[in-house]
Amino acid sequence: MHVNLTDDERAFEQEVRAFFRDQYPADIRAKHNAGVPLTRDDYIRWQKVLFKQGWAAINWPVEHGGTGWTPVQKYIFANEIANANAPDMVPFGVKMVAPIIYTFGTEEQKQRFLPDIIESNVWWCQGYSEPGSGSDLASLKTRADRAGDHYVINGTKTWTTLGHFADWIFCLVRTSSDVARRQEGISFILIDMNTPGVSVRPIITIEGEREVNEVHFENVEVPVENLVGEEGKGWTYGKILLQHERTNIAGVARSKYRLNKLREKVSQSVHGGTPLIEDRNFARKLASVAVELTALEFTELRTLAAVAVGKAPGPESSILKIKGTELQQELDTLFVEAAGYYALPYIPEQYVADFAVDERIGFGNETRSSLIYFNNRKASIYGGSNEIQKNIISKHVLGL
Amino acid sequence: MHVNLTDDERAFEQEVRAFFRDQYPADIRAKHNAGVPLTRDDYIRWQKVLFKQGWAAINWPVEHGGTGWTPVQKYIFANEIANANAPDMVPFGVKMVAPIIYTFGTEEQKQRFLPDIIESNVWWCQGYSEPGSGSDLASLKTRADRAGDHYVINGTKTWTTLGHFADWIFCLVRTSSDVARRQEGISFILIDMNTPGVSVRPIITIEGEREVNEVHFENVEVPVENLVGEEGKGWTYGKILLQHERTNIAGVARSKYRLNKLREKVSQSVHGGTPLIEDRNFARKLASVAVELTALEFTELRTLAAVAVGKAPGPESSILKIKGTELQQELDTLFVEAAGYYALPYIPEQYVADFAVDERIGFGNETRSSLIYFNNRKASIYGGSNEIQKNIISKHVLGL
Amino acid sequence: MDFSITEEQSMLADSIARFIDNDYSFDKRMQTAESENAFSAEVWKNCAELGWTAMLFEDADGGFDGGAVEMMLMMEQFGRGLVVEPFLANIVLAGGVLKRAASAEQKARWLSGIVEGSRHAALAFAEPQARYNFANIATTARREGDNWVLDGHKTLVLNGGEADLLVVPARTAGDTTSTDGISLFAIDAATSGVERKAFKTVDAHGAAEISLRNVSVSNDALLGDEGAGYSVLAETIADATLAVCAEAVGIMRTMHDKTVEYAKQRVQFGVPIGSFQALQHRMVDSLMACEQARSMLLRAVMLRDADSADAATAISELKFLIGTSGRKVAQESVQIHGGMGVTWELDIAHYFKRMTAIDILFGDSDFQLDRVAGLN
Amino acid sequence: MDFSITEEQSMLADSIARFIDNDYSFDKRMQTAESENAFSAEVWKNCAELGWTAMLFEDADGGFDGGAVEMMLMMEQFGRGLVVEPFLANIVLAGGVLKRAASAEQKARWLSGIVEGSRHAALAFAEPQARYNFANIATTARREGDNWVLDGHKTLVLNGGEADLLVVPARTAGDTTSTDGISLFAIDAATSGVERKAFKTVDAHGAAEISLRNVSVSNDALLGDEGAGYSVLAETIADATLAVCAEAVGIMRTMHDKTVEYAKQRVQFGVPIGSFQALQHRMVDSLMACEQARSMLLRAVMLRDADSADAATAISELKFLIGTSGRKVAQESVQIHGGMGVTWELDIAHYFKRMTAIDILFGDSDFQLDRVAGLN
Repeated sequence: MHVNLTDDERAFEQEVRAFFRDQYPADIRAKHNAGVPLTRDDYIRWQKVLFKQGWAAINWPVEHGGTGWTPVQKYIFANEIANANAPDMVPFGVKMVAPIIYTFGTEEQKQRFLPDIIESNVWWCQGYSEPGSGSDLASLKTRADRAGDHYVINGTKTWTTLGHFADWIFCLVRTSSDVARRQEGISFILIDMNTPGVSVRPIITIEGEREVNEVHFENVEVPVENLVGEEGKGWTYGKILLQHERTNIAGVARSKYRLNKLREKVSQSVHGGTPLIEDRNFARKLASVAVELTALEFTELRTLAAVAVGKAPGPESSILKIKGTELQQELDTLFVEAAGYYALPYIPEQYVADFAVDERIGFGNETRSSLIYFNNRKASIYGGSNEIQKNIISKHVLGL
Repeated sequence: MHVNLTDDERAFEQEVRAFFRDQYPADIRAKHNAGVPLTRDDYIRWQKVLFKQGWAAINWPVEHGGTGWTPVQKYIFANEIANANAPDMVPFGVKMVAPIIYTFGTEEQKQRFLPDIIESNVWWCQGYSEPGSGSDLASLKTRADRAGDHYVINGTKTWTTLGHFADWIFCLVRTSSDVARRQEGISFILIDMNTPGVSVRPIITIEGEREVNEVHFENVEVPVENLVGEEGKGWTYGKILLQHERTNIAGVARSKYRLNKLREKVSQSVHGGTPLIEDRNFARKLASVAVELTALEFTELRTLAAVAVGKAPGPESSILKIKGTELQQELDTLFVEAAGYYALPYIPEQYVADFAVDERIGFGNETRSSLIYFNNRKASIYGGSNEIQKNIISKHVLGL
Repeated sequence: MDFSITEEQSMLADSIARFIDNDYSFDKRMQTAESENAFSAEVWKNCAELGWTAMLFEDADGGFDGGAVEMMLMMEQFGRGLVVEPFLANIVLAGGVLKRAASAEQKARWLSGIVEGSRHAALAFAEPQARYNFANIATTARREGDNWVLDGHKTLVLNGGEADLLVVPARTAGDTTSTDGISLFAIDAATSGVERKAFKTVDAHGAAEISLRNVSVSNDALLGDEGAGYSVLAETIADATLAVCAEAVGIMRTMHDKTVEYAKQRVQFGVPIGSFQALQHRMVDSLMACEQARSMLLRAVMLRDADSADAATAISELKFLIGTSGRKVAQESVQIHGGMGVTWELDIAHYFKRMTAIDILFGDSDFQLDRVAGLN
Repeated sequence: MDFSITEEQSMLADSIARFIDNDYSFDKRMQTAESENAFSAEVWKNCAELGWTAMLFEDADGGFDGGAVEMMLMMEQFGRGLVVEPFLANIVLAGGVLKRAASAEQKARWLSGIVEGSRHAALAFAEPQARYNFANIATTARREGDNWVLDGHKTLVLNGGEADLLVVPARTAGDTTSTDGISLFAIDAATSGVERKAFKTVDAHGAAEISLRNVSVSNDALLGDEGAGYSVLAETIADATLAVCAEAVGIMRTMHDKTVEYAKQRVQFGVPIGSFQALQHRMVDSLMACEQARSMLLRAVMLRDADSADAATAISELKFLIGTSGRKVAQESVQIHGGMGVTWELDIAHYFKRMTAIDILFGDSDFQLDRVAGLN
């Protein structure tokens, strides 16, 4: 039992750090650090840099372009990308649909879709939730009716993140209602968003930005070859997908980065006032979150180690999701508390590229803290709400 | 809307305060303050003083010897008895069985039982819970089979507080299993504990003391005239009983007294060390509990005021039970924290009357703090666990 | 000891409740909130005509002698309706200083318009370096001949963009955090040297950052005695704190009720989510938090109206409780609403943001608890 | 980065686990706990024969070179079995000071017996005025000719009643809270002037209050250099803190497992109470607390064995986490057990009391968090 990195791992750490220092485009870095939303092109340009480096699809099988990294290497990469405050790959293509395609898709589908995903030529989005189907996903109603060599899709998907940037969407759809278990009528299908009948409506979230969408399907004709795997097996694929992307689910590395930023911030005087860290109570809260976060980091490492020796991560990773999002949200509130009155101004125009922060008036990124706090209340809701995660643990871990 | 007491109420406050100053026996006061368990005789002697004063049965109808006090008077009395650290009337007779008897009993039963209760001539205990029936009281199995002019009782009651002091026990028993709702087969019956077949077995609680008991009934013959009200209506009576004793359920006055004692204690230096109150974090915790307690005091006052204008207290009083016990237990933990290492010695003999506290060795009542903490974990369990209270509020207040 | 309210008081509460229900729908509120200055002149006119702007002022000042009870009843309703109009800034803050410190002449000149609802004013109580200590004032006022010249920077001036009258605490003596040497000035917002950057807050209230550079005003701009402004400021901030707490209690209760309602309607797994015990117990916790907050509010209000020496501490205790339990109730409401809870289109999100702002205003729960524990 | 343990280590853990399962039933444990001195000579003999008393000492001292990992594996099992025998007091505390500070000659005289399990010893690390600061030492040692004379009072000396050897930190220089000027002495408990009041703790461990009045010992009672005892004391307390945290993790996990099991068996309203979602989610919270605690324990152990400079802080972080989440897990276990949870006859009550004691030992969670935040 030991906590040290091997020499090879240290060398790897240096290599990754150097990459982010030298290859992460300065203009994107500046925007991202300032909290300015990135454009579609920003994302794609950055992701193509990652692809060029061979790091676009870390968890893919090597034959499809994956890295074959050890859990520790993945852990190191997660820390370095967080410390560089560089964006992760947008997950819907590389982390979500791709594993389904290379696991259950046909040879033809693999050749047709995987290269464009890893090269960021095609932007994917997710079509799972529906207005009436949130926690109870299996109740989804979007229909795919077979008509000759195509399906006709009708229905509505919601909470589609960055759907307004997407070229393709992968959906769980109902191909049959006449089944014993409603899960059995669900299929996994790929849809070109340029197909007639597909429309995207923005959903503005609590903080006032457009991040998610509603996607409507009205008699959308999709060729049968866009079905992945067997008809009626979509639910199984979907669940495997959820079990797939385990690394980094807790966002520990990002939270560690934010915690350090916060500590820096409160250690400085704001406008000539007393540094907040000198408030013993705030110092204790900061220390307390740091402890929980360190513990979670090691809980994640234990999970990774277990996976490395062949044990399935299993439902324990629900613990990572719950604790990880709880800690993210605790950090969110500490940032708001640190900002004090400067958490209150709502100045969206400050976050478009050409807005110069008026230092004399004194608005810095403090004003961003409340918007992040508001927006990130979603963290305990999406990806299977924390209540659902607790149900999963209760049933599959505790056997209750 | 105003917060002041009237002149009459102030005068009443003085009267009550004087009573506890002058009439509360010094020897009992000393024992009780030292945390020495009172004997059966101590209780009875003190309760007879209260009876002599006319304050033994505060909430009884005046015709039976009650006080007819206003809610504010009852509030004042609760504060004064707490500030005198004098014991309340043992509740089982005067607060629990008596209301059932004077509400549903026959004239004969009233004359036979009530005087001995208010005069503390007869000690009562409660026979509700059973080993298999805790939260789910209606599943109780103790049987009362009619045989001529008496019932034959068989079964076991548990958590019978001070049952080893008691002369009589009031029980919920099953007089019929052949009913639509199991609640309908339950009757309310009074049993002389000297009847052959009644045996009492001690249950030692977590802190090592005897407070509760198991009471066994083996072919115990009870005359039918000991049945209160109608056969099969016991459940209704029992529920009314639970709704009856609302005042003081939260124990706010006692908690206020303890909070003040704790503040005194931590404001002094222990063995020449720094007073704990100078620890900002402890001071904040103390202040935080004080705020919640003050809020609960006013929640209780609001309930009393509502009752005074004829509104039934109803399920809201479950809030008092939950919050009140939560705060008691928070106080318990603060006492333990304040005691530090002195919470750890377990010296039962210190709490029998003739044990002299060895001041040089330094054990004061600190060592009592952990025993109280351990024992009082029961507070969130008995009287309908706090989980059951939440179910009640959810159903009857929120309509969920 | 009496929790009942008078006939007049309940009529006041009812009239505002009716206004909220009939004339202040969520859609209408959002139109106002999303408008340029987050403020409806029509609504404000309405408030004036119904006598609400005058309610909290003395008869002598053209008011209706309302006290803490009246303020509570109004603010609770404003909370329920998520009212964005600047009642707090005009009436409780700016009006609060003027009614306490202004001379008859100054009242005639500045206060009357506020009482009538025709004048917009703001109290610049916060400075960037001060965090929540309103005695921490770096803005200076120095005599220059018969005039006063002010220099400094004020942050988060509520209604500061709309206001034509600015009430400005400035330091005429003592060091930055001293409670002595604070003087209060009434300044026309148009005075040269006053620079305002108006903006909306996250909860859609109007505010501004204001910098003062060589702002010269005549001696009759001084409200009350030179250097004696702290107690007036403290009294006014205490009132304002009590006001936002009453608003918060209205919001907490509304969020809780809407959440319970949603839980009864929203079906998942074939049953209303309100049938899940884990959610039930959490909603019960929220209910208890609402009741505890209301109890503490009533206590603070009664002590305030009784001019009790404990009133100031009682208000800090209340604000602490609101800050902690209000945040919890708000977070639970959003969580139980699921994805819908974090959408702009649902009112829950906007109640949530207002609750967040209220925790911060006049000092968050940590700040208040230090005050309660006598640590600052 | 490697979480796996060696063959030998897993054999050690298994052997203790078997001992707990086969020879240390709860009933047997309670007989010992309720006996006069809360201690079974037979069990202790067993610990010695199986080499457990020697495990954590160096080969040179007759030990098996065990480190933090071995200590963790042993203490976790002792926690699971609620073992009352004085492993902590003899091996980790008294033995910990001796192995670090004693000369070869002193080791031969005092340590060997501890390693072999034949000698009982105690470390008097606490004083009444000190609360949890073990550098706060008022007990004095002054030279008198070739001897040292000690005066003072020690509180909660674990195993202090059983011990025939007392390891006593005393002040030879500096003021009461100074880390300089602390010297360590090995004193025969029978020395005149040593007065002991032995008692049991609430969690059924043996302890004593000890007062020293003109206790005169020869110079070879001094362990290590005069005045340089603090670092030895700090290292030893750090080890002991880590040890009780490992024990706590064993207890937390055991309480959690027993509670889940009980929830599956206990039927109310016609169903197992484990089917109630509100309880399910709370048991999940407890599981998460157990996992987080174990993670933090493994980290502290690895850093300790790596002689990392962060080890001391890591142990305080761990103790803070254990103190808070351990208390929660224990309280939830009792609550879910209902009335049975607060009875002497059920093991849950005794796990609960041990968890409470562990939170206090060597500084509670508040004390530890101040250390972590650099506030004390």
